[in-house]
Amino acid sequence: MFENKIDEAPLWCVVPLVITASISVLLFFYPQPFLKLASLAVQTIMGG
Amino acid sequence: MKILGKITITICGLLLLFFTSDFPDWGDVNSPASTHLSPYFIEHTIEDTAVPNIVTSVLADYRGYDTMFETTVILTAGLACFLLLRIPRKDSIHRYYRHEPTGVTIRVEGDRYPKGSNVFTRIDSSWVPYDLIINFTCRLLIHFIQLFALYVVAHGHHSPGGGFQGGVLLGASVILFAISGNLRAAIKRFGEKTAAILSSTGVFIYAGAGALCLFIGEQFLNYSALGPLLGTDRIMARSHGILIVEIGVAMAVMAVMIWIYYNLSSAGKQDEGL
Amino acid sequence: MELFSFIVAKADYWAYVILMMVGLYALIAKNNLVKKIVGMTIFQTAIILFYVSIGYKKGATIPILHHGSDHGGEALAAHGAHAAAHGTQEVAEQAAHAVAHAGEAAVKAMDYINPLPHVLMLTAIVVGVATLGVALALAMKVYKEYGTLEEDEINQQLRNG
Amino acid sequence: MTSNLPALVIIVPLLASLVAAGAGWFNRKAPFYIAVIALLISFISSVLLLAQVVATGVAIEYQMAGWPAPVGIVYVIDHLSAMVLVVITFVAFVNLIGNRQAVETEFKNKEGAFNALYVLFTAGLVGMTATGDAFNLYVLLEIASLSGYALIGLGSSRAPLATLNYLFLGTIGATFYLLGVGYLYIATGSLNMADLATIIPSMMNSSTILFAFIICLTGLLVKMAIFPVHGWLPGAYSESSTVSAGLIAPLTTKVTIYIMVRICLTLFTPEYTFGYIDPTDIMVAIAVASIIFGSLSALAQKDFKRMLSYIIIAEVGYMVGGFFLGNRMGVSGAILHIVNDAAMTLALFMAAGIFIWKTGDEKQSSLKGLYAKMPFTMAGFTLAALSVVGVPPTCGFFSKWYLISGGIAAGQYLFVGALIFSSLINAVLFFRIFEIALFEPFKSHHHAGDEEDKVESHHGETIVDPGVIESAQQYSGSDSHDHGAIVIKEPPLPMLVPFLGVCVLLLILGLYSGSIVNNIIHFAIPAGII
Amino acid sequence: MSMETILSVKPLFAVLVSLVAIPGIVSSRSQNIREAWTFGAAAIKLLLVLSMLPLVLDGNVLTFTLVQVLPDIGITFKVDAFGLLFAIVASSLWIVTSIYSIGYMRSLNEHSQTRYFSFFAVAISATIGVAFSANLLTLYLFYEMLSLATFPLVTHHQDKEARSSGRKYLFYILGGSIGLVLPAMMITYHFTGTLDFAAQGVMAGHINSGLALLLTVMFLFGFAKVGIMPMHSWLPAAMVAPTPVSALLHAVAVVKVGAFSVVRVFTGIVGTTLLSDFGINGIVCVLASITIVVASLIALSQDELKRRLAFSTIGQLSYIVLGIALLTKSGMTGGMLHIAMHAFGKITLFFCAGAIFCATGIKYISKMKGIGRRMPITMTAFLIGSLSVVGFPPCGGFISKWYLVLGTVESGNIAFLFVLLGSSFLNAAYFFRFSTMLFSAAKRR
Repeated sequence: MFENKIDEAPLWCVVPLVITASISVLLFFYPQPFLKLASLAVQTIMGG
Repeated sequence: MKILGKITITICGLLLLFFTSDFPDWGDVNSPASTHLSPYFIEHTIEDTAVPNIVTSVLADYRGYDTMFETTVILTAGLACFLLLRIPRKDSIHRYYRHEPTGVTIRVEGDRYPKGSNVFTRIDSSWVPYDLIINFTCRLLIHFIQLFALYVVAHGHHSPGGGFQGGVLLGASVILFAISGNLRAAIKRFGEKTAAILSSTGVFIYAGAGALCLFIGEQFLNYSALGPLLGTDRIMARSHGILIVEIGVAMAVMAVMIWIYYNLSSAGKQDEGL
Repeated sequence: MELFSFIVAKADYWAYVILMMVGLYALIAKNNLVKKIVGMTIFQTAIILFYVSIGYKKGATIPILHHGSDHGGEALAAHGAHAAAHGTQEVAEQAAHAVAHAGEAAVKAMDYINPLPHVLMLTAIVVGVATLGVALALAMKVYKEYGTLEEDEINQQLRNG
Repeated sequence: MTSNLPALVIIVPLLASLVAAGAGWFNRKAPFYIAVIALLISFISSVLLLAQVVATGVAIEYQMAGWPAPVGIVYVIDHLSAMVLVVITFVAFVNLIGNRQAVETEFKNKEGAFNALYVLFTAGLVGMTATGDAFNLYVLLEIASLSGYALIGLGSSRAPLATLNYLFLGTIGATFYLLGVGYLYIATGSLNMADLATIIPSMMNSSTILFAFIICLTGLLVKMAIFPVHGWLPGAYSESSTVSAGLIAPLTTKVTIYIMVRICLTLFTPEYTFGYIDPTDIMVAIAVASIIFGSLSALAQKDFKRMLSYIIIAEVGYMVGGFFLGNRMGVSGAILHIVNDAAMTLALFMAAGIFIWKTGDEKQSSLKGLYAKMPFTMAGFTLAALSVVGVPPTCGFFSKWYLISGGIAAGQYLFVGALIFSSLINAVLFFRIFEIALFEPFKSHHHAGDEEDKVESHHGETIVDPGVIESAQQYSGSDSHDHGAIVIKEPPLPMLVPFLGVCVLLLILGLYSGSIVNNIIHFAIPAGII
Repeated sequence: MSMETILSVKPLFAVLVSLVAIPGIVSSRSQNIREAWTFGAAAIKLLLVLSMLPLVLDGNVLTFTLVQVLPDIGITFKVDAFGLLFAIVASSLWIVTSIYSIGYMRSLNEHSQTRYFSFFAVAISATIGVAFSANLLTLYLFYEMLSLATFPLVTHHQDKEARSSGRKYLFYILGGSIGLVLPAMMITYHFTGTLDFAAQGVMAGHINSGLALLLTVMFLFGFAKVGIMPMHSWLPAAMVAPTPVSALLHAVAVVKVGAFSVVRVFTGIVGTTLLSDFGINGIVCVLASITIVVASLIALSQDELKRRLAFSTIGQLSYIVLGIALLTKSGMTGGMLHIAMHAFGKITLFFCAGAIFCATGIKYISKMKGIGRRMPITMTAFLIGSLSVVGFPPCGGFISKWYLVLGTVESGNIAFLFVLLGSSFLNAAYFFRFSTMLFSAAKRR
């Protein structure tokens, strides 16, 4: 049913795909911004 | 629906009867109503307004504001009947004619009948009786009624009477003319337009007099402000103010009564009355 | 006996209650629109009767200050009116002052019935007439629309209209 | 001149209505402009009054005909009445401007009478709000009712019958009120409210005063169409012409509630109403019944204006229940709701006017595709609908806030439940309309190259007004494919601008409800209520 | 770390910037100008939010009162660490989603796109409004605004099916918010006198245990957007919307707002101490875990790709609720982190689903055999996304799940640890069984 040729989705669709996928991988290696925020929030809630 | 009505009525009735237990006795001289406010009116009327008839003075001066809106209520009724009933266009109407010699009444669709002939006279509705006697006596009586009505209006200060009663009498005289004769004759003498304009000018006299006192500087409807205008002192000015106002009321009541009669009797077509 | 005297003392007020109930019943339960209108008028008249009955005082006359009772007053009043007609300032002043003085001594509240309810009821009568006029106008329009004044026939027409 | 402001507020409309009634016979255009100018003057003077009262903080007393309080008739304008004055004159003014075209078409050569009655109705309401005399209030109540009957009577074919029922019930209500004033008079001998307020505490346990309270209240409840006696309202408001419904619907019930507040607080002092009689449980039960009945029957209506009338009955339940909670939150919620509900009902009835102008009939089902055809009107309508439902930024939410917190404070959880229930029902009501208006009949989705559900794109009948195919701005210019031209057909500007103004007002009222409560309603409620 | 509050109007601008863009979007002549408006607004919004990051990072809080609406409650904004975290996620993903929706809308040439983009802008401003709200009233205001803004988006296709799912969407969300949250808010206000989010919660000392439990449950089910089990069925029904909308709904805005509000209420209003003293958190944990397990099971059986993703989102959201309800330091950090991680992971999966639909129009997984060969980039992104959602090392999801596991261990009751691990296993099942199929050889036939 499918011939084996590449027919990707339109460019505008694929670009955001790639961005978000790379961000989620990036977050694994550099979680500092969110981690720092989360721990700061927890600190105010639980710490008090 | 009827049983529900009966039940509510009996309950209301019993409640009302029970609650009369706390009333002062009939005609009791020192009941709260006769001791709290009314002695002031009785004792101070002459001194304040120089009007012997206390009811007229309270009506037009102490509580003059109430009476102004009372007259406005009448005007509202006149405007309401006009708005609801008046049909501007004359659609196809039937006409009643009576053959004079024989007294037979015939109904003609549209107005095909020759106008000129004197054998047939136009009448308002099929049951109008042969009324030479009524016609003549009414024509005679109406003048005296109107004369007496003017007396009632003018002597509101000294005798029971005043704007409303005089106005109704004047209105009744014109309505009597319309009933005894036919509506078109009455409309010819006292047209719908004059009735409408007179009714709003009557109330305008009342409210205008009040507004005049406002412009002169006193509170609204404070007739003593008209003193310098009428060339009298403050107390007599009140009495004259009341008279002016009574005239306005009479005019308004007369015009509205007639206006309502014109609309009601002919269901808005103002063509064939009762 | 105490009950009987109680009833007698208050019996006069019962007249307005009965009249009001008749009016209210007609207004609620009657089928014909014009009968409802008549019921409404009776209902309003009952209130007028109630108000006027408040104002009654035993042995009091109508609230018009009789000129006869204080003779001087009447002459002065006529004189005052006469002077006002001429518009002469100081004569009218003097007359009005005299009248006021005379009035003070003669008028006692006991002699005259309470004028206030009568004034109020003038208004209520006028309101009753106005409402009656509008109600009749509306009834006429209903009759022109449905050809009948009976409420159940009208509802019948509405249901299958 | 400013000392005569209270007189100006009422006298200018009265004189203008007389001139308009007369002018109607000479020139057909003049009455409308006379009425508009009069209402504008009255509005401005009532705003000045409110400013003066709020600034000085003390009530203004104006003695008619120069006679002091118990003898003559006195106008007392305190915070509460000044605020309601502004609401009345604003609603009357905006409704008249917004419907100039409708007035010309529906009241062909009776403009003089119509405009006069319109202004008289407003004058009656203004007088009722400002008066300090119980009997004078009855006379003005009759003026407002009579002109109301006339304005409503001229409408669709069923209008006369509906108005006759309204007249009968209205007269019963007004006469009961008169009887109540009579009982007060026979027991105390005075008619002035302030005077009565000083006498009543001394004769607390007299049965006449108690019965006067009951009969007065019953009369007012009949006039404001609370649940058991609401029969006249739906017929009267939905059969009448939209102009008169736009004037009468937002005002009559609200001003009658104002009178109830005035009587219960100023005439029968709070110690008497809430201390001696304490009618909280009965009245809140009636209010709950009214809310639930109003909301449920609104759900069953097909006709748009009839649905709005049932919503009004529910709103009356809000206010009556809120007031009789007896605590400060509930009473200020009821008073705030007078202002909010008047604005909301005005917006909805003006929207109804525009819908009828657009679709020609009053059925809800005929509102198809209105979002595309007139986006601005529908945006305004959505705002008004959200306000009725009670969504935060709009004013409806905040009066519900006070009512619910008052209900919780007073422990009336049934009332709180009824409020929540009616908000949900309102949400269903209006979203049903949004659905109809959003989903055009000819809309169908194209699946590009999708094998499974090959929905062929049927164009169906493109509903475009045959009479109105002019080169209006192509709304969906930016739409990639056209599926029938969506022609923008907004109502004429004089009809649209006032409507949008009122809808924006709903937002402003919402945001500033806090300041309204703090510096107006707070002073309006006597100290007797904690 | 100075802890003072700075008065600045930035949060208000952040909320308003997309609303200001709407007149521009509506009145733009051509599509490109309209898109330019959207991008401009999105960029400004992100910059505004990021500009507040350094301030918040060193501990201070920005507040701004718009108007004092009620005696002691106003529409006030407060930017604290947790609010900023969610705002950054929302605004960054808005840019990405607008790019994506341009591509998606133009390729399928959808109708009335202007309406789509304007309501899109309203939805995002409402989301940021929820993120920055200082008290429960402001949060409720923007929560309602979001529900109403997303209704036209969900029912974008305006056909029969969209209509019924729109009705269901509103029934659950508006019903929940008016029916449950409003009374609960009022009762709290009545007893405690204030609705501001305080560090230790407002209820302590004012409300007895029975009422606190009732209120907590009302809040939990009232915020129907968090999709706790009985109130979840609007989510799969909303799949009828175009994919960028369901991406926005399920990753960025709607569901996360639900989770965010629940967390805000639990920590700010009910207060952690009250939760633990009255043992309410146990009940919440149980509810959350039931949702996790049941949602993961149903996800297995779904054939339509978007419905499977929807049910997986319901499960993932309950992770956040579970993380918070554990009331342990790392559990809460894990819950908060999961908001961000899950957002990026899940939005990737939805973009892939949309891309597949754009390119081939296939919706059902059973028909996607061997699609990996035809769309390699999309499929690799899909793989990364699913790794992140399941929580495997190379992707961000692992970190938040790691903290969640730590949290369950710290809290001591192991049952929730099993729930976590079991559900991760279920997630792995329904993702990888599916992805292996993608890359297998094309069908012989």
